[in-house]
Amino acid sequence: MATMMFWEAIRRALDEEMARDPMVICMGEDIGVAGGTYKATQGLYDKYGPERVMDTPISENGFTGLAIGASFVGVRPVVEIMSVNFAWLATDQIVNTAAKVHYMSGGQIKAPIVIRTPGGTAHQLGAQHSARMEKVFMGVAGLRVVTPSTPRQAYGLIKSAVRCEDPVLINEHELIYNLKGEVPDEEYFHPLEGSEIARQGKDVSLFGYNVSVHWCLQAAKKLADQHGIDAEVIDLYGLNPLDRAGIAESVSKTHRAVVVEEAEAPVGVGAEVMAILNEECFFEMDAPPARVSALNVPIPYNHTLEKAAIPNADDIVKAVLKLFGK
Amino acid sequence: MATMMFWEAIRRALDEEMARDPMVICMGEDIGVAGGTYKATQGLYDKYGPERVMDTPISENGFTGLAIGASFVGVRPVVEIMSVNFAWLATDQIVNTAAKVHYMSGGQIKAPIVIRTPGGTAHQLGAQHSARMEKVFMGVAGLRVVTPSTPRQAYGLIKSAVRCEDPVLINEHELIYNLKGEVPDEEYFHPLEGSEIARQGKDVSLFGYNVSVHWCLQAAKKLADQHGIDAEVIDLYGLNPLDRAGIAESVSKTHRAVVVEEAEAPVGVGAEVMAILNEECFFEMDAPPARVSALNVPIPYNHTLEKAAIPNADDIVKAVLKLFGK
Amino acid sequence: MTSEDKRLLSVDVKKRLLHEMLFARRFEERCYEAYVERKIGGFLHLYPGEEACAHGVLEAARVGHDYVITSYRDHVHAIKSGVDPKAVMAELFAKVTGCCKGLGGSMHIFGVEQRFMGGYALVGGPFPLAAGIAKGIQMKGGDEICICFLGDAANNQGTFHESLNMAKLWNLPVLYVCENNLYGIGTRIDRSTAVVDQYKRVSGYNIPSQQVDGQDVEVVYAAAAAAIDHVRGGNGPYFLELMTYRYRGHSMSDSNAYRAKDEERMWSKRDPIIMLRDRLIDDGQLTQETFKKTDDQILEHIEDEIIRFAEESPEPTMDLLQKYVLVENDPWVKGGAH
Amino acid sequence: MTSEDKRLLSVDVKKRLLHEMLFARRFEERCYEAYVERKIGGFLHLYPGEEACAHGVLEAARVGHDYVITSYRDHVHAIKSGVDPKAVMAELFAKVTGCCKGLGGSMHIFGVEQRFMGGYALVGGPFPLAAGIAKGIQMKGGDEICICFLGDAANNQGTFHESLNMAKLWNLPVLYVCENNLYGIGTRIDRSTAVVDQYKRVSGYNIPSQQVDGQDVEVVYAAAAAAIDHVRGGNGPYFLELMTYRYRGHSMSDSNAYRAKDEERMWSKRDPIIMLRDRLIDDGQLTQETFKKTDDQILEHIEDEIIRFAEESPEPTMDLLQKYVLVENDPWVKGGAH
Ligand SMILES: Cc1ncc(C[n+]2csc(CCOP(=O)(O)OP(=O)(O)O)c2C)c(N)n1
Ligand SMILES: Cc1ncc(C[n+]2csc(CCOP(=O)(O)OP(=O)(O)O)c2C)c(N)n1
Ligand SMILES: [Mg+2]
Ligand SMILES: [Mg+2]
Repeated sequence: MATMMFWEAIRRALDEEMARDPMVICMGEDIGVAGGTYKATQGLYDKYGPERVMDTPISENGFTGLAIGASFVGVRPVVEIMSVNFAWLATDQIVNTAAKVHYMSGGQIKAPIVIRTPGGTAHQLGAQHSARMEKVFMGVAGLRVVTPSTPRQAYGLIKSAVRCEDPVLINEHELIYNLKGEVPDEEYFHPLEGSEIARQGKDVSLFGYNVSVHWCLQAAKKLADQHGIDAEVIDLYGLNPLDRAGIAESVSKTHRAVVVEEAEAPVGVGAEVMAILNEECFFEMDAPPARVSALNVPIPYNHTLEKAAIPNADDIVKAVLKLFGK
Repeated sequence: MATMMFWEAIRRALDEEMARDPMVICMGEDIGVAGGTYKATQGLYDKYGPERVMDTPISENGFTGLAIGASFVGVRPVVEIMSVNFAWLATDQIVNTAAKVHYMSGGQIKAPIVIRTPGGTAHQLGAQHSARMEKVFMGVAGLRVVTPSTPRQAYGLIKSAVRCEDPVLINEHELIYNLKGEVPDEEYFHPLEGSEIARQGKDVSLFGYNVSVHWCLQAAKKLADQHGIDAEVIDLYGLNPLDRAGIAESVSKTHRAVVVEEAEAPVGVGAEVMAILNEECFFEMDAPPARVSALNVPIPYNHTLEKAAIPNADDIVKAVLKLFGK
Repeated sequence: MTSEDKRLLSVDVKKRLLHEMLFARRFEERCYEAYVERKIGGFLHLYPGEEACAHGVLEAARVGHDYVITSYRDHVHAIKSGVDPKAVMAELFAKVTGCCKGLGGSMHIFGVEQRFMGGYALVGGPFPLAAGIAKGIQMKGGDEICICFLGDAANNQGTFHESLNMAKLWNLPVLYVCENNLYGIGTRIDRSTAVVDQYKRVSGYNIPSQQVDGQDVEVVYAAAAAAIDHVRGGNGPYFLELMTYRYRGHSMSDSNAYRAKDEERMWSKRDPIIMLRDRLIDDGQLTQETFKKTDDQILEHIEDEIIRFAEESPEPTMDLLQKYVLVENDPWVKGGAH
Repeated sequence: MTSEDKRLLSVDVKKRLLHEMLFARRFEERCYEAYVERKIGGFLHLYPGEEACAHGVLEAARVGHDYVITSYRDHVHAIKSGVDPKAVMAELFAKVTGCCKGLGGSMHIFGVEQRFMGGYALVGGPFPLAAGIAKGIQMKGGDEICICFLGDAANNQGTFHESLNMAKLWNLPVLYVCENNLYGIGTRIDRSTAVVDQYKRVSGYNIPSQQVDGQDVEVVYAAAAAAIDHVRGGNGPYFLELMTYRYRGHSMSDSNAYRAKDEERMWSKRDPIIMLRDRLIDDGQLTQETFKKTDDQILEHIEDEIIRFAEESPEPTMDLLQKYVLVENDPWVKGGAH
C-alpha cells in the first residue's frame, strides 16, 4: 500500500485509465498545460497530448455538452469543472441531457461521462466560490453521484466511474486535495453505490460524506475520550443512490443518528437521511435523528464568520450530547 | 369576489402592478405579441408596449441576468421562464447572482426580481419538459420560493412578490392555469411566508403544495367518505422559507403526517418536511411521517406510464391507511 | 451562382426526392390528424413547408454513416436518416414498438442504429452534443461527419456561441445547418435577433458559411454537398443557412395568429414539393397523373401500413417504467466483476 | 489614426493620471504583501500592468454618474470609480469597515453609492447584468451609461453572446470593455479562442468595436471617449478591446509558469506608468525626482492611512452573519403593512 495525496490518487486513476483505453479523455479549464487547479491532471498533457487532455474555453455548458455528445459515440470523457460553483452553468446539459438521454431514447443511448468537480467551503473564497451542490445533483434521476473522502476512495471511484456506463458526477472537496492516505498498489475499483463504516461504534451513528466524514471522526474521538460515547461513523460516499440499507442497519444498532452536512439544511443530505430513517427504522430510534448543517446563508468572506457558518466537530459533539440529554 | 381562472389572476396582478409602477416590466419568450404560452401576460403588450413587455431571445441565462441587473437600479422585472425545464440554464444567474448579491455586497445591493416559471408534469410532455425544480430552488439561501395552488394565491403572491425587495421565484404549474377560483375584488397581498390550512382535520396532516394540494383535498374527501378519517390538508405555498411552526402545529394536533410531492423523493419537499417534523415534534407522532412522491425516473412519454410515475389521490389514501395500520 | 447552376441531380434522384418529400408531408399531416384524434399527445412540432431542408442536406450526406442530430421538430430528419416511419409513428402513438419504446415521444425520436442521434427539446441543446459527436469521430479517425439541424432562434442560445468556438478551435467535423424559418414560436426573427442573416453570425468564429434558398431541394443539395465536402475533407466546421418557412403553427398549441397572411401566401408559392413537381413536369419527366397516383399510394401506405401498425401495437408494459433510468447490471457499480 | 493623434489630455490631467496609476500599482503590490502576510485571504487577483485600461476608460466616463461593473479583478476599477481605497483595503482585510463589511472580499468589491456595481466571481456573469443596468437607465431616461469591464477569456462564455445580442436588439447604453491580457488563467488566448481579435467577434451582433493599445492611457482615453460618446448619444452598445498584459500570475495561487519570459519582458517595456512618466519627463513636465517623491508619498500614504486603517478596524460582529441573506423587515413578506 502506497501512501499518497488525494490529488495524486486522482491523477493515478486518470493516468491508468487513459493508458488502458485510448477513448478516455480529460477536459476542462486549465487542466492541460497548467495541469489543473488542484493538480489532478498534472503531467497528463505531456503524456497524452492536447487531443486527449483538452484545455477548454470558459464555456461550462458548452464543453460539458460536448463531452456528453462524445460519450454517445464511445468516448469516455472525464470532465473537470474547475469549481462546483461553475457547474450551475452546466446543469442544463448534465440534467437535461446526460441524466435523461438513456431513458428517453428507450435505452438506445448511453452517456458514460464522468464529471469531477471540486466544491465546498475552503478558505475565505466568498459567496460565489463556496457552493456545495451535492444536494442539487443527488436529486436528479439518472445521474450517479459519488463523493470521496479519502485518496483510496478517490482513486477507486474514478476508476469505476470511468468504466461505468452511466453518467457519474464526482463531488470532490477543495480542502482535502492534499490529504494523505493509503491506496492499494494494485488496481482497485470502488463501488459506486453503498456506504462505508469509517469507525465502528454502538451508541450513535454519525453520517458524513466527503469532508464531513473527517469532522465526524474527530467528533467520535472526542465523544469517546471525553464523554464515553462510542460513535459509529458512516461514510456516505454514494450520494445517489443513497445506501438505504446501510443507513438503517447502523441506526438499528445504535438507535441514534446525527447527519452532518456541509451545506445549508433545507432539502439536503441531512433531510434525506432523516427521511430514510423515518421510512426504514422509525421505531428503532431512541431519539429524533438530528442534522448538523451549515447556517442558511451565502458564505461570508470574513474568516471568523465563515467558520461560524460551517459546522465542525464540536457542533457534532454538541448535537450528540443533546441526543443523550446531556 | 370574482371567480376567475388561474392565468387570469396572474394577468390581473401583473396588470395592476404595471399600471401602478412604471418600473414594473415583464420579460420572457413569447410573452409580448403572443401573450404568453399560458396567457399570463395577454393584452399587456398592447397596453404597456414593447419596452415594458419584452419578448426576449431564447437566452435564459442572459435575459434572467439582464433582469437581475435591471433590478439593481430600481426596475421591478417579472421574468417568465417559459417552462421550468429551461430554468436550469438560468440557475447560474439566479443562484450565483440574485440570491447572493445582497449578502456579498454587505447589504448594498438588492435584487428585487420576480421569476415566474411553470413546471411540473403535464400531459405527456416527456423527459425534457416535465421538470419539477422546486426542490432545487428551495435549497438556495437568499432566494424566496413560493408556489400558488389557487387563483387567489397566484394573484396575491405575485402582488407581494413584485413589491418585496428580495428575489422571489414563483413556481407555477402547467396543469392548473385554467383552474377557477375566487379572487377578492379589492387588492390583495398574500404573505410570502407561511402555510394555509386548506381543510381542517384532526386525524392526519396531509402536506401538499401547488398541484398536490388538490390531490390531498381529493384524498381527504375519500378518507372522510370511505374510511372515516378526518384529514387536515396543509397548503405549503411558501417553500423557502418553509413554515416550520405551521407544520409542527398541525402534526401536534393530528399526530400523523403524509407529505405529498410531485417530484422524485430524494432531497425533496417530503424529506425536508419530515426532517422538520423530526426536529420540531418527534415525540408527538404516533406513526412515522410518510412521503408520497413521484417515482425516481425521468418522465416517460407514454400516458399510462407517465401517470404511474406521478402520485395521485389514491396513493395518498393508501399511504394514510398504512399509517393507521389498515 | 444562381439556383439554376446548382441543379445537379439526376432525374431518378429528383423523382425519388419528390416521393420522399411528399411522403414526409403526408406523414406530418397525418400526425396532425392523429393529434386531433388524441392518438398522439404531448407537444407536436410539424415540418410541412421545410421538407427540402432535411432532404436536400441528407441526400448529400452518407445516411447511416454520418451522424445526425436535431431539435424537437425531428420526425422527417429521422425518417430521411433511415429510421423506419412505422417506428416513428408508433413512438408518437406511445407504443412499445416505437423507436424509443414509447418513452421518448415526438420531441425525442432516436435511431442510433441509423446514427440518428436524436431530437432534443431544449433549444440549443444539440449544438455542443454535435460538436462532441464530431470529437468522437475525430478521435476514431473515421470519415464520418456530424450534421446538426437547428432553428434560427436557437442561435441566440449561449451554447451556439460556445459550441461554434470549440468546433473551430478543435477543427471538428461538424456541419451546422440552420433551418431559418424566420420565427421562434411566435417571435419574428428581427424581434429577437440583432443580425437576422444567420450565416453572418459565424464570422466571429472564422467558420465558413453560406445562406441559400431552403425551398429548392436541388439548391439545398448543392450547397450541402459543398459544405459536406469541406467538413469531410478535414477542414473543420461549416455553417449552412437555409431560408425556409413552416406552414403550420410552431406546435399544435400554437394558433399562428402572429403571422401576416401575405407572408404565408408568399411562401406557399415556394412550396418545395410543388416546385420540384412542376420542374419535373416542365422537363417532361412527370405527369400530373403519375404524381396524383403516387400521392394516393403514399396516403394509402401511411394509412394501411404505418397508422395501422401504430394503432395495433401494444403499449409499453410497466416494467419499462424504471428500466432505463440507469444502465442495467453495470458491473462497475459494484466495483467491477470480481 | 496613430497613437500620437490620440494624446488629448492636458498636462494636469496626465499628471493626475500618473499619480492615480502609480497609486493603483502600489496599492496592488501592497495587497500582494498583505496576502503573503496572511492579512488577506481567499482568492486575490491583481491588476499591475493593466492600469491604463481602467484609468483611461473611467477618465473618459462620468464617475459617480455612469455605472461600472466588472469581474473579480476589481480593486482598481472600484477605486477609480470613487470607492474609498481605505474601504477597499479594509474589505480585503475582512473588516467591518470594508466596503462590504467584510462579507464580500476581494472578488466582491461594491460601492453602490459611487455606482460601482460590483465585482463578480463567475466569469461572464456581468455581461447580462451590465445590459440590465443599461435597461434601467434607458427606462428612466437618464444620460448615464453602464461600463462593463471583463477579460478576454470571458468572451467564450455563452452570456457574452446572449448579452451582446440583447444589448444591440434593445439599443441599450452599455459599453463593453474587453481587457485583453492574452490569457485566461494559464490558457493563452489562441488555445481557447478561434478568433483571437476580440473586437472582431462582435460583428455577429452588428455592434461597433475597436481594438487599441491598452498600455497607453492617452490612447485608451481617446478611444473610450469616442466609444462613450457613441453610447451616451443613444446609439446603442459599443465594444472596446484594450490590448494589455498582467504582470503577475492570474491570482495568488498561480505560478505564472506557462508564460514565456520573452513575452513578459516585451510587455514590461510597455509599462503604462513608465510610458506616461517618461512622456511627461520628455515633455519637460516632470522630473525623475518629483516622480520618486510622489512614489514615496504614495507608499507612505498607503502604509500610514490605508493599511493602518484596515489593520486597526474591527472584524464584523456575529450579528452580521445572518443579516443580509434577505432584506430585513420587508413588509410584503407578511402580505403588506396592514
Ligand atoms: C431552452 C429552451 N428555451 C425555450 C424553449 C421553448 N421553445 C421551444 S421551440 C422554441 C422556438 C425555437 O425556434 P427555432 O430555433 O427557430 O426553431 P423552429 O421551431 O422555428 O424550428 C422555443 C422558444 C425550449 N424548448 N428550450
Ligand atoms: C464561470 C466560471 N468559470 C471559470 C472560472 C475560473 N476562472 C476565474 S478567472 C478565469 C479566467 C478568466 O480570464 P479572463 O476573462 O481573460 O480575465 P483575466 O483574469 O485575464 O482578467 C477562470 C477560468 C470562473 N471564475 N467562473
Ligand atoms: Mg425558427
Ligand atoms: Mg485575460
